[in-house]
Amino acid sequence: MGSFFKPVMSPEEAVKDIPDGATIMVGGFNIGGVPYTLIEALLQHGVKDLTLICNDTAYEDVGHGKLIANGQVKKVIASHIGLNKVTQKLYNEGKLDVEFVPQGTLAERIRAGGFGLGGVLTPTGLGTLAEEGKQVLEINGKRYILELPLRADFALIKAKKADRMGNLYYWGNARNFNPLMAFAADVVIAEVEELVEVGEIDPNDVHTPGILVDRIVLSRR
Amino acid sequence: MGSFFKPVMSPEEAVKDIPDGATIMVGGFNIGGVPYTLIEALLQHGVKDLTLICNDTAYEDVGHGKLIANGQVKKVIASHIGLNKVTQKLYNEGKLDVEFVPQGTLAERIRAGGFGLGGVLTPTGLGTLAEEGKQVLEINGKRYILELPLRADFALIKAKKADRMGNLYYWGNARNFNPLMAFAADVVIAEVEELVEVGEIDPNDVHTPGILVDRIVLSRR
Amino acid sequence: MLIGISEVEAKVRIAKRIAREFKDGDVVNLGIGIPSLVSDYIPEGVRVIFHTENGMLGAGPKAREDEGTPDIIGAGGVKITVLPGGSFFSSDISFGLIRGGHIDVTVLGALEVDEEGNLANWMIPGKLIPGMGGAMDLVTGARKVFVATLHTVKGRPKIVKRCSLPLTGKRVVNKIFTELAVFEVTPEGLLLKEIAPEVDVSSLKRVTEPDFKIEEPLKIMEV
Amino acid sequence: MLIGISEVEAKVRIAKRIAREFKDGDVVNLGIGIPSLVSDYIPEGVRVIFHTENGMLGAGPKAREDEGTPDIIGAGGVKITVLPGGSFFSSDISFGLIRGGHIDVTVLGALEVDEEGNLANWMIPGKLIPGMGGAMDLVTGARKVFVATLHTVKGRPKIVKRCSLPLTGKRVVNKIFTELAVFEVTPEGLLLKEIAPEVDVSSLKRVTEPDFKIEEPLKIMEV
Repeated sequence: MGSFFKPVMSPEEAVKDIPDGATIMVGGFNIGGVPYTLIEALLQHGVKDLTLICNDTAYEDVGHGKLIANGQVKKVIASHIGLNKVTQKLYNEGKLDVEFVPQGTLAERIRAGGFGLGGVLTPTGLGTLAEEGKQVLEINGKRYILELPLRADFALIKAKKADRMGNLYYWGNARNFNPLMAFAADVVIAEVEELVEVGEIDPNDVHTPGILVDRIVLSRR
Repeated sequence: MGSFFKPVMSPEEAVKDIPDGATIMVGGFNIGGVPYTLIEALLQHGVKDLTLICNDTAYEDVGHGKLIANGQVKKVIASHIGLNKVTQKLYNEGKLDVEFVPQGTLAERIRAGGFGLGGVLTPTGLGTLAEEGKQVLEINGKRYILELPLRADFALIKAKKADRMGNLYYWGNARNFNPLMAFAADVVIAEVEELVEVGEIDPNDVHTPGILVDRIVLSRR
Repeated sequence: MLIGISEVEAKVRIAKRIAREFKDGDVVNLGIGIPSLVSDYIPEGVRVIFHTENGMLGAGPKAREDEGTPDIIGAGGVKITVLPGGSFFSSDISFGLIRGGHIDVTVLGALEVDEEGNLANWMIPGKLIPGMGGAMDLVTGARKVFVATLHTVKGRPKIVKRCSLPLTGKRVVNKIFTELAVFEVTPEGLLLKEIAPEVDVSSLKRVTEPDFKIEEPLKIMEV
Repeated sequence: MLIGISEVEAKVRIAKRIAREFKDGDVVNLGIGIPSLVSDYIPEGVRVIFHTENGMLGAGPKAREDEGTPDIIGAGGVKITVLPGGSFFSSDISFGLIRGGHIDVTVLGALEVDEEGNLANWMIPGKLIPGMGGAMDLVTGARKVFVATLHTVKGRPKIVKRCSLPLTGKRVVNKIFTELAVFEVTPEGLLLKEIAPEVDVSSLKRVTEPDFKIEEPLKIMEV
């Protein structure tokens, strides 16, 4: 799957092979757990026509919200866009495709994509627009929407610490979608605040096993 | 859902309302993460006709394997019974019902039961006996078995530490099924080696939030 | 406002009233808007455990300006604190708690709420489209769903016969709290449980679209 | 034994041969029986990360008698150690790693394995019924599935034309390692890749039920 130790790269180097049209997952919820440094590198990089899978599109001038404001995104799959005025504007103007996914369903769809499961059966969204166009199964007398797995070409995630084997430790509720996305992309790029030696993160405290991580980048802020 | 602090009980007190015919989940894998003290109390209690959901039936003279040897179990839902000679014998004689579930499917079924999901869509078991009698869905050109959620009346789980609010901390690979079962039963009884004050377990290190735990019991060994 | 209190006062009244609904040990998720005020008014002696859907139990008050971190935020993005006995977890676990019925109460705002307990609070087509965030999971999974809303906005009732906006959830609301009244949603429609001291039933009917039954004896809302 | 080595020597030979298959950084799950021996023979300089399905990466050697704990065990129940850089996790995560394709290789034993890559190793109806444990997930999810088996047991070939026992997985096996040979399972059936120095192809055919193709040039197995 990869090397024993994971390469520590500059943000520019880490994102440079993300091609136009790629599907990327970006960790975070509002201002927490967002890989800000990787996003800045993507803005510099200028890659276009991205499909962006994220909980929310942050703010037009914060985090991955900037990618939308910068015209680099053609489609968003998210649970919330309300704080990014540009996302809302472009969507209302028909210039940006937005697939709204209930937040818990989004988490499970990403997990299913990374866990080799065929889909998610959830009661969330029954009787709403979230049900439209989807298969509904009746199981033991209750109805569940079949939601499909999500995967990405690249996942850009953020943790507090990494060791050289790529083991990640998160802190606070900045954990959110990051550990799920680490399972669900072909290439996983982890931005971390601190790089420690192998053995410094207690095996009991590893939230994302290093075997899932392909590249490590240190946060610039 | 319960009180702010969780009652600390004797093992006998904690299991005494488990009635004949109850479905119970028991945490553990082989010798690790098994709530031995609670099992001893159940043996004393003498409750009968249990349906036992567990990864494996341990050994005939170890842990919940003893419940089978003691004739207290009518049905087992497990991935492995090979180390408990009594389970194998009773099953071969038609005196014990055993539902075999692939281990990863068992984990997901318990999780689905506790997470409010309608089922699990897994490729595991396709083309084997594990597929028999089950609905198979074709999704994006691949086939997946629909496996149903599992829930129990009581979950007997084992952790390293608890605080008085029921927050649990596991250690090593004794974690296994325990955190999943904590979501999937009406009454969750946690056996722990150590009881600490609220605040002593770092919020970042809580593996099972206390709101899922109903009763705390200290290990006797 | 119908009763001569400011919008802020009305919101605080609603938050205070809802805050008195909880039992010691209840696990509660608060939405943004009026619901986010509720935590300031929990009565002494009642220990409520607040859940935030981004992955936390034991959410505490707002962090001090110099102490906050983006690593601990509320669902609205405000830097908050964690109380002793709290916990952090990933989003799948957070919504496992929600969908699996492990949260006692969620309090949510409304664009519209109707007599069947339908709730619309995530989009106005072509205009305001924030998205559902965690709200669809919350109304589906929480054991009780409370709606906190001003009774009217620009003179128009928020409690309607049938929601016209896209729904967040169908037949999911248990109670509705406004500055004027407390309603329970029953299989037969709305039941008025409490009325504000400043209004009578007939004036309440004028600002409430659907008919409602009245509990006897009708309680006067503590304000 | 066909070639005058003991059963133990045969098993060690298989384990050693498989141990040479791995690349530095490979993530490997070993089943019980012969597979469990493989970790003792990993060549110097190749750092394999061992996964145990009960919830661990970085599984190390057996614990010393006085140091082991039931809190860190291998899939067979033996008290083991954890290496620096290892991690512990719950069973759903462990099988997410397996089913999701994050494990490079699994090595499993066999009751029967056939030319289509079908594997039977979890039950003999009415007799031995251990259950599938994690094996069905492993053969479904691991990127490569290796079977480690004695070539014959009581004179009967373990590699058969078609498995007669209940399957663990259908068309899942990539390679078969015995003390006599290494086969690859291809869409056209078995391909002999290596042969033990003590045997020739015609004697190998006598103890192998299905026909097989022979790779040219045929390698002599390093023993």
